[in-house]
Amino acid sequence: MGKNDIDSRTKRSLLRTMVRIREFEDSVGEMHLRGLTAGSMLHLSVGEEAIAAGIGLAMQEGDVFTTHHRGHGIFIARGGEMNRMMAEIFGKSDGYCRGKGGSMHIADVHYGHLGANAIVGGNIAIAMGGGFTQNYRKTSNVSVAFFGDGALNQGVLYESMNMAALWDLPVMFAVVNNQYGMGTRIDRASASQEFVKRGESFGLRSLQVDGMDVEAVYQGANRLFEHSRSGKGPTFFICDAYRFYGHGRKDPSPYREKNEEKKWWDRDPIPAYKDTLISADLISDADYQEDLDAAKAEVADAVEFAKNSQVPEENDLYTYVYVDPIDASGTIG
Amino acid sequence: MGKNDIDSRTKRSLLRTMVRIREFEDSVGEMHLRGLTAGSMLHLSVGEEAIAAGIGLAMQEGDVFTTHHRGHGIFIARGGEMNRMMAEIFGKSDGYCRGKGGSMHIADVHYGHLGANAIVGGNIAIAMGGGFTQNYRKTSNVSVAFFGDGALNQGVLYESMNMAALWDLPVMFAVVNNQYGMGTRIDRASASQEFVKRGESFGLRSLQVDGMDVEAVYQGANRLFEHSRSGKGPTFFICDAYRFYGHGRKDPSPYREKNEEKKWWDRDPIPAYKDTLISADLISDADYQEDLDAAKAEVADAVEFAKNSQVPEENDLYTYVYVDPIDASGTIG
Amino acid sequence: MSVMMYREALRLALYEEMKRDDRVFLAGEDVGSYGGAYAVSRGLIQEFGSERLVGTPISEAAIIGMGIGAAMTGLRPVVELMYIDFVGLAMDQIANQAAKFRYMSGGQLKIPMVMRMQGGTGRSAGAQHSQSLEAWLVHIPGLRVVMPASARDARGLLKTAIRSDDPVVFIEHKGLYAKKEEVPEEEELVPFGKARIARSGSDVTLITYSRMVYTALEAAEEASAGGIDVEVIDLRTLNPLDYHTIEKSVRKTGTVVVAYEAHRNVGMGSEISARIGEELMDVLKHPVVRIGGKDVPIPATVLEKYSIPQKQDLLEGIEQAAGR
Amino acid sequence: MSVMMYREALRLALYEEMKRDDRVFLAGEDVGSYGGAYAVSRGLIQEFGSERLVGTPISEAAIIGMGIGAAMTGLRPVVELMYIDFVGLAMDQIANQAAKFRYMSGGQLKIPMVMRMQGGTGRSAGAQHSQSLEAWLVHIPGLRVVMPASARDARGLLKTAIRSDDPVVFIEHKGLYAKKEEVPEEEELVPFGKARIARSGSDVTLITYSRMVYTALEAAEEASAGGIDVEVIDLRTLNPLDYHTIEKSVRKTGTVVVAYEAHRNVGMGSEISARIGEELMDVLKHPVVRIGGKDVPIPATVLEKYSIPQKQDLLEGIEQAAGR
Ligand SMILES: Cc1ncc(C[n+]2csc(CCOP(=O)(O)OP(=O)(O)O)c2C)c(N)n1
Ligand SMILES: Cc1ncc(C[n+]2csc(CCOP(=O)(O)OP(=O)(O)O)c2C)c(N)n1
Ligand SMILES: [Mg+2]
Ligand SMILES: [Mg+2]
Repeated sequence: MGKNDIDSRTKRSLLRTMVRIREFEDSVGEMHLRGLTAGSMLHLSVGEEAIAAGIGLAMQEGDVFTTHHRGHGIFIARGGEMNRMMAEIFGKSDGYCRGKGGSMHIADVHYGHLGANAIVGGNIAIAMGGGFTQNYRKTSNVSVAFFGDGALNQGVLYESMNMAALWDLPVMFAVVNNQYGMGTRIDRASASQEFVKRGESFGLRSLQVDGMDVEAVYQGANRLFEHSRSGKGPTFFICDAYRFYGHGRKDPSPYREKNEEKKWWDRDPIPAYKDTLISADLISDADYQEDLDAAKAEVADAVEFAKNSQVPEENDLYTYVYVDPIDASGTIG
Repeated sequence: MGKNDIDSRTKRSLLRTMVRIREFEDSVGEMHLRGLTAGSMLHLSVGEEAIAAGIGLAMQEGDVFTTHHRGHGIFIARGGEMNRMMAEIFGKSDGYCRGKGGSMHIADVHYGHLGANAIVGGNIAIAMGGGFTQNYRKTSNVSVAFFGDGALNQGVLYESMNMAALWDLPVMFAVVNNQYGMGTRIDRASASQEFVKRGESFGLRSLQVDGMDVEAVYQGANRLFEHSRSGKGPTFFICDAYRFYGHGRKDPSPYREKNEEKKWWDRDPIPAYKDTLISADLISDADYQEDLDAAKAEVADAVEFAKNSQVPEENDLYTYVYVDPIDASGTIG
Repeated sequence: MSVMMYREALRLALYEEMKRDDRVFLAGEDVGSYGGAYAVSRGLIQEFGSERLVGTPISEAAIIGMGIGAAMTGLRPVVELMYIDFVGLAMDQIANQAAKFRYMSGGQLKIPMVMRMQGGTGRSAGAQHSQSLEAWLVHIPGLRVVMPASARDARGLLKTAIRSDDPVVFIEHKGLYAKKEEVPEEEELVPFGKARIARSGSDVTLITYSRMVYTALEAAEEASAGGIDVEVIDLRTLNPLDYHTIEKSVRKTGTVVVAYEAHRNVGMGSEISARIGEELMDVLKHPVVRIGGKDVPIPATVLEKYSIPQKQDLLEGIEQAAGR
Repeated sequence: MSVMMYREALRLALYEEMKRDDRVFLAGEDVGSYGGAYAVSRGLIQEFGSERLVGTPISEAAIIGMGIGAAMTGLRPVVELMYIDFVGLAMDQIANQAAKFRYMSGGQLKIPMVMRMQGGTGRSAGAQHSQSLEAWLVHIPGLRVVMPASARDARGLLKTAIRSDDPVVFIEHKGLYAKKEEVPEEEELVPFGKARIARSGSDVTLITYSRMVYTALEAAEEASAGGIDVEVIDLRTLNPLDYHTIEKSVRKTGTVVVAYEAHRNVGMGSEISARIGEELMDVLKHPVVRIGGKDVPIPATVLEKYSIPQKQDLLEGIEQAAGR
């Protein structure tokens, strides 16, 4: 097997991860339509699973990351526990953020998740700071900032890429390019689409891949991580995919051509990859069915868990504003 | 004479403009050392005159611009009146800003100067907005943002370049690259020096020239303005020069190698260009002397004017906060 | 009079002003064919085209900066930040540039720009999409700050804002867009610096603005059932502040409740309470009661409602102020 | 005790804490070999190297964001904005990210980061280099805000800030760096939330912070010559606010002057005045007198001094409060 070949276990993992994400997202979307989730906002990453799985599986223990507002899939690929995710999205006390964060602010220090972020581009410099620590401590870990194509026009991205390149920080700037920022198609937001050049011009090793091809993403991520883990500095990774649903689950995307949607749906990364693996005899139909059933069961459990979890109480409002207690004489200003 | 040749009148103007700037800057620096200027900050553009003259003379009536904190020279090249500049720097009532702005906030609507800015990068988007108006009104004017190499790492630059390119705005992003941002040499601030690529990757026509060569700057600016005036969109123009004095007039620049300083002083754009023009018989020694004397007289007048102008009074504090008067019942919150 | 939603009233103002003056344009994220995140500008692009309904990239600092430059050179931009929560990305442009350039240039430059943005709770959208950050803006001289509560004021104040030669921060409330109210057919400009007596009363002065006006009116109705007659003042503009109307009412009632949705600490209500305490102590029968949002980030989910004043809180405040 | 300048006291705190804990580092523009715009970190790079004295590009948002990420992953960053006036470039990172992530993550993440910045007038540096913007920061829950006046507190509070597990905004005053005062030889940590009685007195309570403490002390001396005994409270930390000390003093004197350099409108003084008016009206012999910076951009040049309270203004305020 060549250096860049992917072993069959990993291939099955890539597929399984995508399936788990899809099942979770479909279910959480359904729950949202039924009014069971808290909050008005729910952004699904259906259509982007190959990016989450491909980069997520190329990451290692000790790596850290931040995501944008469309981050469920990425976190699942990094180990996120569906129970606590679902409970958080339901706004419950057993959720990752005890019902304070909701869908857009899930975090889990344990798995290196430094937080999803509802400010477009807001998470990028934070991930760069994670890379600062890794460099300061001379680890061989990496830090990944996941963000959408919309964030390509937030200035803080370029400030962060420059700093990372200046200090050779092990940071990947990973663009989940789903072609739209809300109703704005990428060519109405970015004058030039030569994104690889943008990264290179700041001194980053840069690469663009088909984000519907999970193996291309996985191999690309591995190559780029190798670069960073060996001390050569940051990378810029653009993965092209599509947002199958609307901006929020309820957005019917009237601003998109139905043709365009169909073209991308036809490239759905999951069935294609399943067929590839089965035709290549790397997995059997039964293997796939087993993984699918397990994913469905995991998601169903998560829904039950979330339903049964408690709603936070008024007093919970006041916890976790600060770490340090202030002694009795100091009222909080 | 070929299309890109410069006629001798213009050549003399380029030299004269540089001389006028140098005389002004030397004098204002002297006044600062003598304690006659208001405020603790004074940033001289000595060493950068070829950029101011070269771009300034390529601009036309109706063009607008904004500058960074080191903008005296640029404004002189665009017609700035030394009297009112000097008075402003002295903090006097006859100054451009009636003594409210000081060296770092000089503006003059009449000459299209939308303001010097003390926030690194703060003026860039404003100039882009000037270009928006020119485009909206379908004029063939341009708008120029002048800023230093330090601003190359402010995110708003990239946001602005992208917007300008997206809408084909007639904006020039002009980098007065003097190799340092305060004590930080450019290679300690910018990971990659391939600035032309940065501009190109956002879709801007981009060019880098020797900013000590006034003709190179002038010709480059003309080419780039032609591009914008004909509706082809924004440009990115990097001009390499050197800050002969310190960051502020009183900064002895201990962080710079004396060798390096000498190397650049040896390339002082003024004497070299004078010699070129005289040896080519385009001007005579007497012409030069006449221009120099006129510049000296103009500066001396400005100093007199500034000295004799009144100091603002306490009541002036309250004028020009707002345009619209508020009727008697509304106290200002 | 015709009945329309707050968002429609805003759209009407934009429409009228853009028709009247072709220097006026609207720029912001998804304001064009998408029609704005809260559908305020829906349909306007058909009328005015993409030259004047300018959909921008997600670049808040450059959006405001562009507006400043366009305003300095003779246009009258209306720029939009989708949520006031994003104002932190553009505070340099707003507070250091837009607010100060007229002054710094000694009166040479003017910046007739309206910065529309939208804030407040009500959609459990979490700590980064629910804030009320008007205090930051009112603190900065050189800006005007407008926060309409009613559809009628939304239209009349937006028109005044667009005609103002100063930079105006115009803050809408996400919980009000669908609220229907009467709006005059004929053109109406609502002046800056004039508060509105939303309900007149004689026992307690309740001072508030934006969506909290409705909570205040409900609380006032309930209090009146209990025999406390509450006067509700809708400030409408926070800068200029109509202190004159406040003073008149306080001289009449001698009792004050100030209510606001923003964090309580160093908020607009702090200024109002301070000023009344400083200037009207002699007429106060009871100390000012101040009810603000809690000093915690705003939680997504069900906790959200505890973080901002509810009718019950206002009622208790009214009773406390009235000495019950 | 040894006598040192405010800037040296800050340097001492940085030195001590960096020696004690190798997770502590300083990052900001020109903090390395240049030694900081106000020479606070001068010489430290020789001791700690460029890994821990990190000179950055001019990228304020990324500087703060980098600090947040570094803090979340176990380091203890001290990041510097050269002037508080630049905070508008980074307010999203400060107020939406640093302040909120602990809360939004349900207590999982912590951000032990100090954000040093420097503000105030005194160098006629103009409207974009002279501001006092603490009100913006105190308004946001999740941040601590510290503003030392004395060299001793500068050192002791910076050490406490570095050891705090919360994000702390640490605001120095450009007019104080060269001021010399006694600082103990031994290590000293000054706690958050404890104001300092800078001068005790019995007639008037004068509440202030940062450089205005010195103006207050001068005014107090002059007032005492006229028979008014003024107690000067130096708040030291604005969040947490030591209301306990304020209350005790006001109960004693019954008269209050609040003085601050920031714009008066919706400033820290508004909150203090409001709170005293609301909670201590019964003990007030005279309404609170509030003296803030003028609500105009701060002019460069000679006009600067008129824009902020001078000793004479404080004296008049004291006399007014004392009923003279
Ligand atoms: C700074 C900021 N501006 C605007 C928004 C509103 N907004 C939320 S998501 C979004 C589109 C983002 O597009 P992209 O980055 O491509 O992510 P996607 O939603 O496509 O995954 C916008 C404009 C925001 N949350 N933050
Ligand atoms: C946003 C911002 N950050 C920092 C500063 C402090 N500062 C003033 S000038 C300067 C260096 C700017 O370098 P450059 O842009 O190259 O301009 P130059 O001074 O070299 O002309 C710095 C850091 C500032 N004024 N604004
Ligand atoms: Mg997208
Ligand atoms: Mg420079």
